[in-house]
Amino acid sequence: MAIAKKSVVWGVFAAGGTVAAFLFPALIALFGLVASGTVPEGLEYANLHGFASTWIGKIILFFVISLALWHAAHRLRVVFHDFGVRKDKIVAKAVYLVAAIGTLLTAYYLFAIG
Amino acid sequence: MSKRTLDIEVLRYDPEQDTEPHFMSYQVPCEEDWAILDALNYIKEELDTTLAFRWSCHMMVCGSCGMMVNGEPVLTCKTFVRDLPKDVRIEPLENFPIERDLVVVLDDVMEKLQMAKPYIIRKDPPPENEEFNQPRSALYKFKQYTMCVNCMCCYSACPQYALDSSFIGPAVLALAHRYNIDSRDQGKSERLDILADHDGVWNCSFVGACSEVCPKNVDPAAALQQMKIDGAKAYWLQKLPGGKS
Amino acid sequence: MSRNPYVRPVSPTTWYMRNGRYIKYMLREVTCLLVGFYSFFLICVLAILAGGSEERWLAFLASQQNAFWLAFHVIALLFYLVYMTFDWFQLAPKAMPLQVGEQKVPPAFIVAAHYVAWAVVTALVFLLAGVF
Amino acid sequence: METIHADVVIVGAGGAGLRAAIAIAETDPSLEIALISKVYPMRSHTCAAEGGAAGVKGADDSLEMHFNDTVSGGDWLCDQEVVEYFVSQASRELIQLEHWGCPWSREDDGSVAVRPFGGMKKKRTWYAADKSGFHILHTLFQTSLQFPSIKRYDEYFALDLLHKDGKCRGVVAMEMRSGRFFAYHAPAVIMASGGAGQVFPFTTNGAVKTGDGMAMAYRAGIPLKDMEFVQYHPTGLPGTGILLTEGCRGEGGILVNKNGYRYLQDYGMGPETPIGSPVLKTMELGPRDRLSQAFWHEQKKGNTVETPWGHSVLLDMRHLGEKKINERLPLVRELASSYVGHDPVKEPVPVRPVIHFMMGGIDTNLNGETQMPGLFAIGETACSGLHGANRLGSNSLTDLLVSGKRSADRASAYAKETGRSEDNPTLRAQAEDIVGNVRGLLQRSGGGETTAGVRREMRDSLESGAGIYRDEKGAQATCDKVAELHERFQGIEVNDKSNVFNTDLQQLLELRNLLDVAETVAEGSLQRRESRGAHQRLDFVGRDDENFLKHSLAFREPKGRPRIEWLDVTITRSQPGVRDYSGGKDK
Ligand SMILES: Cc1cc2nc3c(=O)[nH]c(=O)nc-3n(C[C@H](O)[C@H](O)[C@H](O)COP(=O)(O)OP(=O)(O)OC[C@H]3O[C@@H](n4cnc5c(N)ncnc54)[C@H](O)[C@@H]3O)c2cc1C
Ligand code: SF4
Ligand code: F3S
Ligand code: FES
Repeated sequence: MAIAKKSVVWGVFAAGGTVAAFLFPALIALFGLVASGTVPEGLEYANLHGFASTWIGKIILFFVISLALWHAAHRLRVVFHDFGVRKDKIVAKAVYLVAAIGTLLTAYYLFAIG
Repeated sequence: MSKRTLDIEVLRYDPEQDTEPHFMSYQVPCEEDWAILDALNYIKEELDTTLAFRWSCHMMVCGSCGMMVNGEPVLTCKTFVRDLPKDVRIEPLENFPIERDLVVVLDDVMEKLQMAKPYIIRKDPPPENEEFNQPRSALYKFKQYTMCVNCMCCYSACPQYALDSSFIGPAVLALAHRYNIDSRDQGKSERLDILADHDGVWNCSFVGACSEVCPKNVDPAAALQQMKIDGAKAYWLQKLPGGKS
Repeated sequence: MSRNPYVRPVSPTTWYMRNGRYIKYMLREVTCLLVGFYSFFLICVLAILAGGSEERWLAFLASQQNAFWLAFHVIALLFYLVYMTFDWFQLAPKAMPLQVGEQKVPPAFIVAAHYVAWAVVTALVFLLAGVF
Repeated sequence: METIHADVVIVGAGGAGLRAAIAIAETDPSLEIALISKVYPMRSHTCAAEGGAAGVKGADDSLEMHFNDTVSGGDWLCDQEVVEYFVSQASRELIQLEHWGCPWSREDDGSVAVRPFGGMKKKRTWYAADKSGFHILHTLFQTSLQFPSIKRYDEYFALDLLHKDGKCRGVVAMEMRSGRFFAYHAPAVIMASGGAGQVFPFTTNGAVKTGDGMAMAYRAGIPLKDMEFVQYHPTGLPGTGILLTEGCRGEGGILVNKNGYRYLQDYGMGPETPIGSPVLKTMELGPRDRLSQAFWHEQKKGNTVETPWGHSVLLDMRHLGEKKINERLPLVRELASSYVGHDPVKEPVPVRPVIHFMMGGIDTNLNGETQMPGLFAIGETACSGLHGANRLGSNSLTDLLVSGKRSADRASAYAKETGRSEDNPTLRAQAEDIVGNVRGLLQRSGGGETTAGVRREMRDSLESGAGIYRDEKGAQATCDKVAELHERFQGIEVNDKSNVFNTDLQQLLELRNLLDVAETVAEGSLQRRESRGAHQRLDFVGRDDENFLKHSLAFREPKGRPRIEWLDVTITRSQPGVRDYSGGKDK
C-alpha cells in the first residue's frame, strides 16, 4: 500500500479553497458593482490590461484562477458522490479534465495578453 | 424528588421473530436526575425484561451505551431526562447493522481498529529502566485524541461512512493520528502508508458531524484534516530523491 | 434460527434530508459550482483582454449591467459568504491547530484572525481595483 | 457445541487479562491465547479507575516505605512476600506502560508526575489526569492489537470451568450474539474477571462486576479468600454511587460535615492540616476504611447533610481553583456537575461512602496459582494476599500489571510443560452439563420471582448485614437471607427465550454468580469475630491477632452455607503494629 495520489489533488483543493475563501467574495462584489452600473477604476480596460501584462499580475491571476478551478473540480467530484453518482473514476476524470482545460486556457490567454 | 413520566419509544428487533424492526412504547416514571440509561434500566427491570441494550460503567467512560436518542447519537448515561421533551425515541446507533433491539454489530470498526496500528512503533529501543522524557507541551499535542471511548457515535453521524462503509472512519483515523503525533512514536510513515490510501483519510469530506456528536470532545474531524496534510506532505517526501517510494 | 442482523437502508441520493447539519454541509459543497462559475468567468475576462480591443471590453461591461446580473451577484455573494468563506474560516483551526508551549491557541482566536486577514485582503483588492 | 483449542485461555480482558495476554504473546508467540470477555475489552471496568497507580518514583521514596504503607494499610493481613514482590516490580511495570504509550501526566521536566494518595507516605501514585484506569486499559488494549497470537472472543460469557483429575482444563462460554456455546480446551486458564461490587446496592462498580470468575472457581471447589473484606470508598456521589477519585483529596480537597467542620480530626486522623496543603497519611489522606467509618459515626451523630439522595458529607475543592481542577480532575468536575448538579469549582460536592473494591477473591499465591493446577487468577477477582484487610488506593491498578505479568509467565511455562488438553469424554460430559444447566434456566417456566427482585433483596441484605459496620445478628440474618434467596432463585423465569443477545438470561446467570459470592461475603462477616481494616464488628471491637491474624477461606458446600477455614498470614519482616494516621508519627 502507499499514499494515494488523491493526496495531490487534495493539496491543491485545500490551497484553492483558501484562495477562493479569501478572494472570491471581493471579486464577486466587484462584478456586482459593475452590474449595478459603476465600473471601478481598476476594471477600466487600460488598468486591467495593464495589470494582466505585468509578470506579477500574470502570476497572481494564474494561481488564483487555476487553484480555484481545481478546488471547484475536486469538490464537485465529492458533490457527485454525495448526490448518489457512484462512477467516481469517470466523474474524477471529467471534472479534472475541465479543470485542466481551464488551467491551460488561463495560461494561454495570459500569454496572449503579452 | 419529583418524578416526570416520559413516553419512550424504543426500536425493537428480534432477529428470530421479526423481519424488520418496529417501535414499542413504554411509559416510564423517571426521577428528575435520571439519565436515559436509568430509564432503560427501569424498563428492563420493571416493564419488559426482554429489552436488550449494552451498558456498563454509567459514568461516561466505558463507551458501551451509545444509542440514537431523538435522532442524535449519544451516550445514554450522559443524556439526561431533564434535557429532553416528554416524547423520547430511542434507536440503535445508525450506520451499523442491528443485532437485536438496541444492540448493533460493531465488527467492522473493531477490525478497522487493528489497521490503524494504534500502538507505539519504535525504530530505536526505548530508554532503559526509565520513562521517555515528554514535556507537557508534547503531551498536550495529542492528549485530546486519547480521550476516545470507542462509543462509535461518530460513525453513526458520519454520512461518508453511511454511504460507503469501506471508509475507515473518524475514531479509528483519529486514534492513528494520536499515535502519529505522540513524541514517543516512530511509526507515522508506516501508518500513513495504510491510512492515506484509498478508503483511508481521503474518503472524509470534512462533514464535521463526527466532532459535533462526540461526547468526549475528541474532535476526530480535526485529526482527520491534520492527517490529510501529513499525508500530502509524506507523498511528496516519498517522491523526493532519497525518500522511499 | 439465530443471528440475522438488520441493515437499515440509507438512500444514496437523499440521505442529507435526515438532519439539518447534513443539509448545511451540502450547501457548503455546492458552493463549488460558484467557484467554478466565477473561475470561468475570469477566464472569459482574460480572453477578452487577450483580444486586445477596448470595444469588446466595453461591450462586455455593458452586457453585465442589468438587473439579472445584479441579482445574481448579490445572491451569489451572500450564499458564498455564508456557506463557503465563513465556513472555511470556521473549520480552519481544526486543520491547523496552533499550540504555544502547553497552551492550545483557542480556536475562536484563529477564526477571528482569519476574519481579520480576510477583511484586509478584501480591502486591498478594493483598493487595487480603485473602489475607494 | 463447538470446541476451541488454545494453550492459554484468559477469562477477562480488563487491565489484568490484557497485561497477561501481552506478556504471553511477547515471550512466546507460538502459544495460542484465547482471550474471552463478556464485554469488548475497552468496556472492562478498569476504564473507570480515576486516581492512578502506585509505584516508587521519587528519590526520597523507597520500596521499604511502599511495603510498610501497604502492610499497615492492610492491617497486617497482607502476605508479606507478595507485597515485597509487588513493590519491587511496580515501577518497572508502570514504565513499561509508559513505553507502550500511556499518556501519563508530566512534571515540568517532562518526567512522569506522581500525586499523593490515601495511606501512602510518599507521593508515588502515577496518574493520567483523573482517567488513569481508562488510559491504562486503552493503552493495553491497543498494544495488544499487534500480537496475532492473541485471539479475542469479545462478548462471550464464560459459564463454568472444565476440570479433570483435579486439574483445570478449560472453560465453557456462550457467544452472546448467537447464543452458541463453546468449549475452550487449554492446559492453563487465567481468571481475570474483575470484582463483584454488584453484590451491593450502592457501588462504584459497573454492571459487569458480578463476580463471575470468583463464582466459577468457587463452584469448581476452589476457596474464596478474605471475602468479608469489602472496601467502601469514602467519596462516592450520592444517588448513583459514581466515584470521585481519592485524587480529589490528594490534590488538596477537604471533607467537612454539615457544620463545615473537618470531622476526620475526631477519628484519630488529626490534627487538622492546613487547607490546600495536604499532608500525606493523615486527615483526608488517611486510608479508606477509616474515612468511611468516620462517615458512619458522623451520620449517627446527626452531622451529615441531607440531600435528595440521602445523607452525605461535603467534599470541598473550591480552593484548588479552576485551573488545577481542569488540569488534574476534569472528569470529576464533569461527573459532579452532570450527576448531582454541583460544580466543584464553585461549591462543595456531596459525597458518601460507597462499595468500591473486593479485597477478597479467588485464593492464590504470589504466582497467581490457585489450589487447582492449571487455574490461575489475577487482578481484582484474585486474592493473593496483597491488599490484606484494606487496599490502599492506587495499589490495585499496579497489581493488575504485576500479577498479570507474573502469572502469565507461570501459566505459559505450565502450559508448555503440560501440553494441549485433549478432548475427552469426561470433559465433554462436563461441558454438556454446564450447557444443559443454562438451557434449563432458559426453558423453565412458572415461579413468581424476578431477577431484579431477588437481586434487590440480596443487595439490601448485604448492605444491612455486611456493610461498614457489622454485628453477629445482622451478619447472621444476611447469611440466612442469602440462603433463602438461593432457593428462590429457582423460581425465576426468563421471559426472553431468544438466542441472540439475551441479556435477560445473562442477568440471571450473573445473579447466580452474585448469590454465590454473596454467601461467602456474609459468612466471612459472620465468622470473623474481630475488627480489622474494612471489616468492623460492633460486637468485637479491635483487632484480635491471637485468633484472627489469618485469612478466611470459604469453601462451597453442596448443600447449605459455605465452610470457612483459616489460613495463616505470611509475615516476613513487619510484625503487626498500630496503624497510625495521626500525621507522620509512625516510623
Ligand atoms: C470507579 C473505580 C475507580 C477505581 N480507581 C482506582 C485507582 O485509582 N487506582 C487503583 O489502583 N484502583 C482503582 N480501582 C480499582 C481497579 O480499577 C480495579 O480493581 C481493576 O481495574 C480491576 O481490573 P481487572 O482487570 O481485575 O477487572 P476488570 O477491569 O473489571 O475486567 C474484568 C474483565 O472480565 C470480564 N469478565 C467478567 N466476567 C466474565 C464472564 N463471565 N465471562 C467473560 N468475561 C468476563 C469482563 O468482560 C472484563 O473484561 C477503581 C475501581 C473503580 C470501580
Ligand atoms: S471519537 Fe468520540 S464519538 Fe467517536 S468513538 Fe471516540 S468518543 Fe465516540
Ligand atoms: S463526519 Fe465523516 S466525513 Fe469526515 S469530518 Fe467526520 S469523518
Ligand atoms: S454506560 Fe459506560 S459510557 Fe455509558
